[in-house]
Amino acid sequence: MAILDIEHVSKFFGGLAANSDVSFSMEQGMIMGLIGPNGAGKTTLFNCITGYYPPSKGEVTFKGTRLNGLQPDQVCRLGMVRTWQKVRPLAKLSVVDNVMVGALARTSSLRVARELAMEQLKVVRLDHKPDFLAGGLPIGERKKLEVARALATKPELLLLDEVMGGLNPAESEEIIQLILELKKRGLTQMVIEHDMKAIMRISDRIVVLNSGEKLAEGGPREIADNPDVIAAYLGERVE
Amino acid sequence: MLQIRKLNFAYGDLQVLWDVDLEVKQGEIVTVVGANGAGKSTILRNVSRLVRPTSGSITFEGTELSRVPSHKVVEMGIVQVPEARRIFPEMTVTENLRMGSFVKSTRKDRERNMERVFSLFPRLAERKGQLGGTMSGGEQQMLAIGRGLMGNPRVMLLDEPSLGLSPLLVRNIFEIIKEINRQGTTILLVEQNVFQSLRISHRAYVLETGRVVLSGPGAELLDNAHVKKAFLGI
Amino acid sequence: MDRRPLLSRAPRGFSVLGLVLFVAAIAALAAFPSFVKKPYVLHMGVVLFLAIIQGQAWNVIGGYAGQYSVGHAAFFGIGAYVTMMLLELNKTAPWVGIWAAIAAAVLLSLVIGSITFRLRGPYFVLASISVTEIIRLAALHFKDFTRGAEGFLVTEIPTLKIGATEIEFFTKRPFYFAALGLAVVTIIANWAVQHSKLGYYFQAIREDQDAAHSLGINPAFYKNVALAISAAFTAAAGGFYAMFVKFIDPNTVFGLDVSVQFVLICIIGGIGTILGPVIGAMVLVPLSEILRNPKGLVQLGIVSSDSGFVRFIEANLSNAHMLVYGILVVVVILFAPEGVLGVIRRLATRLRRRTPSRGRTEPAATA
Amino acid sequence: MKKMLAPALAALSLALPGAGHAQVKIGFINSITGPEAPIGENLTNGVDMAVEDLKKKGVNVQLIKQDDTGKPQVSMSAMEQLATGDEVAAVVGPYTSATANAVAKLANQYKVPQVVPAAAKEEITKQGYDFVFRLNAPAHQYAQSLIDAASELGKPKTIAFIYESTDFGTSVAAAGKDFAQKKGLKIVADEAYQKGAPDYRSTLTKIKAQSPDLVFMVSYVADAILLMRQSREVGLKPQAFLGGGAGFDTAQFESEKDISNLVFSVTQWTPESSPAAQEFADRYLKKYGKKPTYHAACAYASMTIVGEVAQQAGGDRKKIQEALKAGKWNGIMGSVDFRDYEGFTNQNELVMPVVQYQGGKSVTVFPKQLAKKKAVYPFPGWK
Amino acid sequence: MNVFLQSVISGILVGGVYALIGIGLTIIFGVMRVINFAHGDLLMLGMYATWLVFSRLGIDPFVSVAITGPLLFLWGAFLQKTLINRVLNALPQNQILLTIGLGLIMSNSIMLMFTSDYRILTTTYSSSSFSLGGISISEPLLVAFLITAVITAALYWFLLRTDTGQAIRATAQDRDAAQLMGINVQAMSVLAFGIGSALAGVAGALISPTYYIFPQVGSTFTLKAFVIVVLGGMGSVIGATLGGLIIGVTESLSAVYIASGLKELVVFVLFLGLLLFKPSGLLGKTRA
Repeated sequence: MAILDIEHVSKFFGGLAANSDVSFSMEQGMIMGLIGPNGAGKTTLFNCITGYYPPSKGEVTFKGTRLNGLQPDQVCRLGMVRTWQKVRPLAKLSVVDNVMVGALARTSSLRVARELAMEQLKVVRLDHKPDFLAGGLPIGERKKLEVARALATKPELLLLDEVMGGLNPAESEEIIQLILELKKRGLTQMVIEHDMKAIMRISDRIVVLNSGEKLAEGGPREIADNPDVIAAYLGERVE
Repeated sequence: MLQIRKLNFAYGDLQVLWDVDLEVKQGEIVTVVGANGAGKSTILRNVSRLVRPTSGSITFEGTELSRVPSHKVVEMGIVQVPEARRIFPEMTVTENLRMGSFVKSTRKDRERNMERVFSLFPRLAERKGQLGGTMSGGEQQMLAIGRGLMGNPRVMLLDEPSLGLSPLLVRNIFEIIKEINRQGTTILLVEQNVFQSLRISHRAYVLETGRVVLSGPGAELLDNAHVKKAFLGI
Repeated sequence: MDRRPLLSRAPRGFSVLGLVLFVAAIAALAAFPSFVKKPYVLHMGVVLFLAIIQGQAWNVIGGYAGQYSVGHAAFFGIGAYVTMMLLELNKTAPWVGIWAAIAAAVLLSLVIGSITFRLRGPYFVLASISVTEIIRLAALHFKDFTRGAEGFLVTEIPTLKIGATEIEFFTKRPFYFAALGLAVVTIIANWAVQHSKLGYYFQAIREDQDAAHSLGINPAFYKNVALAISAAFTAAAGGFYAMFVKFIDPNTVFGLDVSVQFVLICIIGGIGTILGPVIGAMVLVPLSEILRNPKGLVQLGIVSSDSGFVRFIEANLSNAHMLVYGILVVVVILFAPEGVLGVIRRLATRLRRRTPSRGRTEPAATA
Repeated sequence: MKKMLAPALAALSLALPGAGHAQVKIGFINSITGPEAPIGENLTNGVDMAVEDLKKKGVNVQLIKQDDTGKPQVSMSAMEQLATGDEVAAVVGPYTSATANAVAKLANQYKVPQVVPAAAKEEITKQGYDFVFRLNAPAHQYAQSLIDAASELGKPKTIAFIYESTDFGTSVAAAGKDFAQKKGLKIVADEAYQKGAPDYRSTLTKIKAQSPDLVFMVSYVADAILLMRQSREVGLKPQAFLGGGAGFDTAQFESEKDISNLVFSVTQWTPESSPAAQEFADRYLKKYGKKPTYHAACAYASMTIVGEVAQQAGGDRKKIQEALKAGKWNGIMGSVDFRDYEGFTNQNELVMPVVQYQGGKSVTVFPKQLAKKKAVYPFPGWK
Repeated sequence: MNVFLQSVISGILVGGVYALIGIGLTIIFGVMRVINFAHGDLLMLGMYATWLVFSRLGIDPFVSVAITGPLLFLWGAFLQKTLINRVLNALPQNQILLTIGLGLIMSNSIMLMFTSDYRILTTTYSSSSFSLGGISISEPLLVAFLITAVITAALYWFLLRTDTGQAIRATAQDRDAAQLMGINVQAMSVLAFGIGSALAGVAGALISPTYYIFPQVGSTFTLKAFVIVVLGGMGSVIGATLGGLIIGVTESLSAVYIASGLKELVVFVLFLGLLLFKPSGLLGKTRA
């Protein structure tokens, strides 16, 4: 059974369609890449899936539960969590406190939450700075912190929104390794990414969005050779 | 004409541009292509001095811009048509165009420039009294370019003019850019639409995560394998 | 970019030193009236404790949960009115009535929260102000119920009997101990909240509501919880104020200046910390008292009654002590937005940097 | 001959070393700043004059002034400080109803004799406080005098009330409504207004629509002027405008000839009442450059009495209280005698004269025995 | 019916001045996104300036508009340049507190200088009125209303027809884009705050003959100005004009048909309802 089903999801803002009739589904344990040019509606789709916007049309089903109308916090408790394109650290809280906030979704004990948090920090290799203020971390570490915080909510599906954006190649590589490691642990992931090299490496399947619609879906190879995708990315070749 | 040397820029601790070198010569169309988030727009924002570079220099006809406040940059003839149009939504077409010639030295040419804009974009002439915010994306883009032309630009900075437009309109816009250049305005263009923009460019730069990785005549880059690789990861 | 301290100041469980200092301070304050008998001094003590309670109460919603309510007079006033009316109209002793006052304020907080929390930023501030204004105007107008502008005056507070001891609320002493007790309870409660899941959730909402939402936190619910906690302590402070000052009317307990005072105590001391409101109160209360009435210093024996200082203030500033408030606010916002506590911290950090042998080594900031 | 007792007591205290020229400390709480300050100033002047006059009589008063800014809670803390910190022998003040009432309770608790000079609220002397004395007439007197005067001058059938929603305003209006009903007048409007937003046009229009025979107003200075200005504007024309003291009984109101003309006001005191009063008024005018209001006179009289009594009692609070209760004085306020009657405790019974502004001058028109001129009634309409 | 018409008319006349106050606040908000809690205090300064030149120099309040306006313009521009400018990018609550602080400083400095006494201006026409079909119209209010109308018209002309006026609007609509047009947005901010303050000051001068003057008079007007501006849509000049009139009439009608003591309460309830159900106001655009 698919862990996530997206059926005919549309989202309108005023008269503008940010997503129209997008459908795809994800299997347990896979990594789904979600790509598309600027303004293609990737982040809007994330918002529709995680409860920030109710979809105007269509359905999102997670582990058999219909998500439409559920709030982000309820979605999180069901086991789906997202990160943000523009990192959103809880700036005036320490690193470990940030992650504890996530862990507290699963426990009310601060002690348990701290242990859980430290574990996640170890996973993302930030366990050497638990007491630093999150707002003072360099961008690469803030991105990792965000992943750790999301992991602390013990998700079954992790949605990553441009975790590599703004990172240098070495940092990006670290994140790629992290994603692959999480996959090895059985975590299902959906990844929005602009770095094509990276997305091609990590994704099992890729969905391409263009001006709100699903343009293509398939394995990385398939996608790279798809002329529609090339046109969407490089512009129409005019002879 | 416009020269960028070793430009570095960071938003906070997020470094966006690394040692960017770029040059625009009189009469050229120069394009910067690159994926989302590569830092293309940031270059233009630095030139227009909406932001201050971390290091490096930007000179326009020999004048170092670091000592020029942003509103003076426009007076020097550097006019930017920003990404997402940024039309003044509560102003009419005419008012928007008038704002394009806010700089004192350009006000005397206002009538003539307006004629020129209306002849380039007859659609705008039909909608003089319409509020900017109520226009379609394509019309807004025309208005944004028209507004830029009102300022007698010597060099025009265009930020993703094709974004969100239908293929037909995209083609149209690029034709007009070419025409503007033919009429004597130097153009620095930032684009995601690689094929279209390279086709009309004299020269182009490829930007990857804040670094210039390739540069050369537009036509050459058009067939360069690296460009494809940079964009599609293949 | 701003240079934030790189190390967290987030609470780290029990600090033995902190606990010892806290207990010592309480003990000293409790013993204080045995040595100093002047009613004026005890009076100032009560005012100070009251300000601390107000600050701590506001801090829960404003400091931790980040919702800048400029309408706390609503809860303060409800606390004062319910306690007062129960005493005056129903002869209910204030230590009983205050629970009803707290309950009323919590109920009110749910109503106000459900209205105002739909709004963010400046709109929230405006909404919180107007809700309170509506209550003030209603209290003024419906005088059959509230006695309107006439207000209420305490006729008599009954004698409190605990075992064999009888406490009469006539002198300053019992008020001093009651205020101290209430302040201690408020501080402990605040500490407990901050060191619980609630505290983490409140701060998460303050730092980034959307991010918090994605981490399983229902912001609307937890903001309401924070407001309810805040309202409860605010109402207690209001009830206490009514009994201590012995007179209330709509303008003195529901006024906009009352709401602003709540915010000021925290802003000046430092927002979102236990110590902040304490410091804020310690700055504001003596300052406004000296400016309003420099004779107080004479009574304390600090200056003589005909000193130039006293004469200067009496001649120039006593009419306008709010002027100094204003200047203080402007200076704090412009130069020390983290409050007095923030300034102290910054100085301390700078001192620590100079002596790198002590404490942990500072990590270099990456560019 | 209780009066003999006081000097005897004073003589006793003289026996104490150094007590002969000891000052008596007297507290004075007043609205020195705040919205009521313009009236408060009259009280301050009156008290200052009293202290000077006392000095001439050999009574050395050390006056401790406290500003209550018109707020009860400030007033109370001022009282506490006077009672426990400065340890004054007695207190004069405060001015407004709300503050005086709040302080009264404390005065009784601390057993500090308090003389209220000019606050109208009934309850102040109705709570059985031994240590609280009031020189001026309470609220019901305001209403009674005015309505009595109007009933005598004409045949009014309806009355409208408009008053500020303060302690003073509601007290006087409440007493007025009570008394009006007793007199068989029909109350056609009862409008309380908020201070600070002085656009009363709508309210006055509404009242005008009821065409009341009498319009009874209770306000402090600024509102009194604006109320009359706007009454003129909307063309409100009853048989008489009745101003319930306070703002309607000030020099500032009097000087607004256009609108004050033919308005009735009730007052605690007029210079016309006795030669002593006239003499006081002249001295006051010379000293402060303006005419004294009843507030000044009440404050002067209160301070004079308290100063004398306190000196004689050697500053002993209990003795002062007893002497105030027992004594009887004659001065610019006429005869002063703090008595218990009709539920009042330590209340001076005072007949309030009614004045009418005629051509920018206030003249006493009621009661008959005090009247200096004939009242103009009914109101002939606006010019 | 007469009562109704009368209260509508006086509501409109008072509302005209309210509109002026609201327009000032909305311009400041539009250009700088700063909510000016000291707005009423600027008005108070205008009142005191009027009172001073009237009582010392005998200049008529309606004439003194020509003095108070420019004076308050300079003062507002100064405040913006030296203080407000520093918090343009700060948290909204810090901006609010800063302006609250400035308001306290202004009102209390005035109190220090002139005491807290209520002042009343008595002009020859203070209580003059004429009757129009049984409805009396206050002369000072009518003159104030007419001056307001002229100033508002002039302001519209300035904002719609001149380059500088358009530049102010452009800055309000899109600060970055305005900068790209060569508009000195810093200067526009100073100008906007100056104009906003001048309008508040002028409003103060205009109501001086019919109002009373005291140092704390501002806070009533600050709150009222917010209601007006939110009602009309934050940043909308036309909205503020409309909002002022609506609030004027609402107050006046609720004083008659509900209760004098409740007229402000009605306004606040209206305000709250609006915040909840149409926070963008009558003419404002919903911002994403």
